Amino acid sequence: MPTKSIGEEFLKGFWKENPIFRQLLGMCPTLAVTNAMINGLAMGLATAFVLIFSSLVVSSIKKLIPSQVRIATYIVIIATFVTIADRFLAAFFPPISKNLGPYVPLIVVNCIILGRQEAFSSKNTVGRSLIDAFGMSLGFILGLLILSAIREILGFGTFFGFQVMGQWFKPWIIMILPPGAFITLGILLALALQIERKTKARR
Amino acid sequence: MKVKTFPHGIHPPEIKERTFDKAIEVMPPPEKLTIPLLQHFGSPAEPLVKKGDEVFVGQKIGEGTALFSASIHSSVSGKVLSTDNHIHPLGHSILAVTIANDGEDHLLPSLQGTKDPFSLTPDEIRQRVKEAGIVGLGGAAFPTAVKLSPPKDKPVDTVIINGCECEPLLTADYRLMLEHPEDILKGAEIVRLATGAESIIVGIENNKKKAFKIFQEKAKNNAAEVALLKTKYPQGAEKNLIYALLRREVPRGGLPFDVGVVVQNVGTTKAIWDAVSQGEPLYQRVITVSGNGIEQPKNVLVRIGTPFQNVINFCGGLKENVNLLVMGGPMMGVAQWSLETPIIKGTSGLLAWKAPLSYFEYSCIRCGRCVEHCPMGLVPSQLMKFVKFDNLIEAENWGILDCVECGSCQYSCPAKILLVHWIRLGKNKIISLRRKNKA
Amino acid sequence: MTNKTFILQSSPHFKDKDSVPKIMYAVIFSLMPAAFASIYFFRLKAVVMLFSCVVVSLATEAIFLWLRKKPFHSLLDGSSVITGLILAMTLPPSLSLELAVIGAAAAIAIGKQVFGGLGHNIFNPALVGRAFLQTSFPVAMTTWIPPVTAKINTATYATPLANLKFEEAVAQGTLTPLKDLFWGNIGGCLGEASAITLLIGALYLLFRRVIDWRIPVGIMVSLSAFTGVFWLISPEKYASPLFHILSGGLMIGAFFMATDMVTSPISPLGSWIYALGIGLIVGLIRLFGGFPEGVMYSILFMNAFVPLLNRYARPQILGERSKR
Amino acid sequence: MNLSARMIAVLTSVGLLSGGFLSTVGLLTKERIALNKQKEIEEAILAVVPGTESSQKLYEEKDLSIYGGKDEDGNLLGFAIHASGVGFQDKITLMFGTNASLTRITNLTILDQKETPGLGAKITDRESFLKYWENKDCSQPLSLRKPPAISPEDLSSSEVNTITGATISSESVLNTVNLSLERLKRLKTEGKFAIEERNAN
Repeated sequence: MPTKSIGEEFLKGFWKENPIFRQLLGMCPTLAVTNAMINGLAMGLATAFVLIFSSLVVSSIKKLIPSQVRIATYIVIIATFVTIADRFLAAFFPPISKNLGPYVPLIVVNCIILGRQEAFSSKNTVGRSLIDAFGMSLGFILGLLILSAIREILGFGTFFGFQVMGQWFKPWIIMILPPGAFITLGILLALALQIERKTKARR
Repeated sequence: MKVKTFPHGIHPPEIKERTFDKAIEVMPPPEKLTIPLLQHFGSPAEPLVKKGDEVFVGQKIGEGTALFSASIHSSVSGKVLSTDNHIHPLGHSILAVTIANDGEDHLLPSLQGTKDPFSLTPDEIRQRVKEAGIVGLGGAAFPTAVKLSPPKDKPVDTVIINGCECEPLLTADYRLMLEHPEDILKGAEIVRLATGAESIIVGIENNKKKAFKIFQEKAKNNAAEVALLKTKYPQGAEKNLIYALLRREVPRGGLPFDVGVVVQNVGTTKAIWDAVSQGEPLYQRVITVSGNGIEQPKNVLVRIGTPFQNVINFCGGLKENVNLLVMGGPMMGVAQWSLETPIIKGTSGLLAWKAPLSYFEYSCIRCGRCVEHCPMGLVPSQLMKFVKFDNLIEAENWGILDCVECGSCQYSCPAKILLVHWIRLGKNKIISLRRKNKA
Repeated sequence: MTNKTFILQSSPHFKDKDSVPKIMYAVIFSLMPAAFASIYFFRLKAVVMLFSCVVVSLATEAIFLWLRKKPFHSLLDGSSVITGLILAMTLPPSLSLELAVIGAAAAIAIGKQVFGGLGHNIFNPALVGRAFLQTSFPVAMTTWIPPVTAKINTATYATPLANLKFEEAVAQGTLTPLKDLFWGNIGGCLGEASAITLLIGALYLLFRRVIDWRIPVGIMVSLSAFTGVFWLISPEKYASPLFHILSGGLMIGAFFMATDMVTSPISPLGSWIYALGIGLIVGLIRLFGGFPEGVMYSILFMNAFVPLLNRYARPQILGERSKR
Repeated sequence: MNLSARMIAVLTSVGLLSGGFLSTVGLLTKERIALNKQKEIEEAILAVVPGTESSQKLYEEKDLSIYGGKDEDGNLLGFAIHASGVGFQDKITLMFGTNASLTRITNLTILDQKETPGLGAKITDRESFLKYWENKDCSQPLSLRKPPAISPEDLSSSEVNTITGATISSESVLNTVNLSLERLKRLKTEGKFAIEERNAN
């Protein structure tokens, strides 16, 4: 049944099925926490953790779950891992946990995770599901990092907290506010679409 | 005197002075004419003659059998050369009768008038009007006999005689009003008798003061009211005219009958009088030949079927740089591409000038001028967008079918968008879709 | 005369002389008195600001037209000049030039071109640019200097409205006199310096029928009504409606920004609702909001309703107006 | 096994497993999370009442908690007041310290705020705002200097500086401080918390 090679399965999350730029999934954390790269990275890692472990669990017990209650089961599984991630961050990285605020618990409703369970893990082997989850997670982290890099550089003049813009630079505060998130995401989506069109035309 | 008018509308340059004071000249019929068998709103007439037949002036050569149809008559005496498809002013090719003029102008002997036209019954009047093949001469060419038959449940109380001639350049109706006011008023009386109406109102725009004075004078004997209207386009559009004069609104998709009104153009009214009193069918009409591309602008009485070329030659020919030839007025007239095309009953003017080849079309800046000027209260810019994106359902909801294509929106559009063109396209699409659904 | 060729076109065959560029240049022309007033009050700084905003607007427009492979006609239609001009006139004279440049680029790029260029934008581009700057550089956008002609020697200076809002100017009796508001000589954005020059330009536009008279009238009526009620109740606490009309960006907003054809409703009823809404929100923000001035946000806010107004406040079709 | 039984079985077991798992995780992290919170407060107290070795919660009500800071001998150094008030956007939570006689504000820190970045959010910035709060006379309510003074020397001992363009945020900090000080003074005169006695112990 699987038509893709292992490599393709892994790489699709980076571009072809990138959750942010191609599937427009997980917009809530994407827009909310990308005002600094450290937040973006933390959110990406937390999501990755939840996605990978949920995929692992779901794909290994997929035969047991009756299809009528599959969504409920997935949500319980996802919620479990989300709570673990949330508690872990609160216990060991309190400043990040404070910055991310309610968005860590909100990973429960992140469409990427439920979407992958429904679309992939429930139909594929454990191995493939893990590869898929890793690819998707890395794609998501990549997207968050691109977005937060642009916003942090323009909004604070820093890159991962290091000053990169000179003294002359006046930070664009709008970039770390919600409008900045929408504007940046919009421009990135337009660029992604343009690149996709170009590559398609070349093919 | 209070000047009546309707809301919205535009005031384009009038440019009527070229032919304003030129009396109607009778143009001798040409050697060969082509009379199309469709010169009205509705189905084409059935040909009654064939190649080689001898015909008289006023002889019926096409029979209008359908309800929305009108008979066609020969406008010269002579020999039928062919009945074949020929260029029609409205674009497509239509069956037409070509007649070689023998120069004798033999009138059909059987044509006869009525001694006392006012004693005729409504049915007799309608019969005579139908026989004479009269259609609305304002431009729409709606069969007049139909217009004279109000349905039983919609009694008519007012006859409006439309002397607005709101299109720029055109003066044919004005000259007719100056030169034949009595015939027009008598014709109006006939219309009143035929429809059973109580009153007659003649509406004249206030740039035609002279005609207004004459009518006021003459109307004293006829008990017709003469009303002065503001010079504004489209004052002569049926629904707007009714609103201006009577403050009555013709319901959407309705006819003037719905508000108890019949509107007749002055030219049509005169034709009705001629048909009823002399038995003369509609085989000639007055047109304005004007525009700065015409050497000698004139008001001309021409025979139906005369090719444009002959009419223009009669008016001194075209100037060198002319590139636009329009049948009708500049606002609603149809651009023509051939000088072979014949004059038809609905031709109110023949205009020629040099037009710019094209305008740069900007995107709509939503200035709202089309909305401000639309006499029907539509939103032309939005209709244009709906048609452009093929959203015909919305276009219909927004009243695209109520558009009378007067051109006020496109005239006033600063972005030079072809609004009327898009609306026309949308209307055609909707109507053909409806036909398809019915079939 | 044989074989003459004619062009075929659909009716009408007449066209009004007015065109999009003519309308746009009329607006530019009408902004000139206010532009010269700002140059008089703020000297070289105003010249530099006006000039650079216009140039950057044009340049951004050109770049986008080139990227989108569109004809360069719309560069010459004057609309981007207006955007640059109006943006410059809504900026504080103390603003540094590079921020003005960012604002002008943002105005054209995210205010106009991302929507598809002239005629397709939802929000007034100049105001989008200004909102971008206001959010990005709030301090720079709220630091005012007095005009050169006013002989005041302070580094910072409160606008009449900031004075009213934060200094309890009515109670203190330090409210800016109406005379100064009307003739000029007050602190504020470049284009807010003098009401009379804006009025002259606006009268020209009204006379040329470029702008819809309903919009400025509606804004002023609803703002006067709203602020008037509070003024009548306690004149020792609130400023008079006339003060509100003459101060801040209301004049330039009501005559030149709210009336932007693209982002204002097309039907008369829609224009009334739109204008009354703007006036009301300006009043609300000025009296009870966190900012001293609310013209920009209220216009942007009502801009968002224009598509709805165009749909639901459209004129009645002849035949529906009255039932016989 | 029929379908509904299987559904119940699967959901129950998944629920039970995850419940068990979570309670373990909760137990493991609970202590640490509480400790983090404690540490945050303690650090803040140390910042506003310098020299504190141990602290004690003396009073608590909605939006106001009062801590006493003591040196190693148990002498009361001052109070640390943890208070919240309405800012421009959302609640501002701050902590400020006073001396033991409640006549002098030693320091101020902002713990939590959602003010406009770059504008109101400058209340967390020591250079542009907080440094103007160090060592202020608070026997009378403090007042705000408008327009802001250029250097701290220009301010009188009971005046604090405004942030340019963020009058509302500055004002709300001032109000929170003034209100909680007033409350604290009243509580003290009413003898709602007997520091001296505890001190004696």
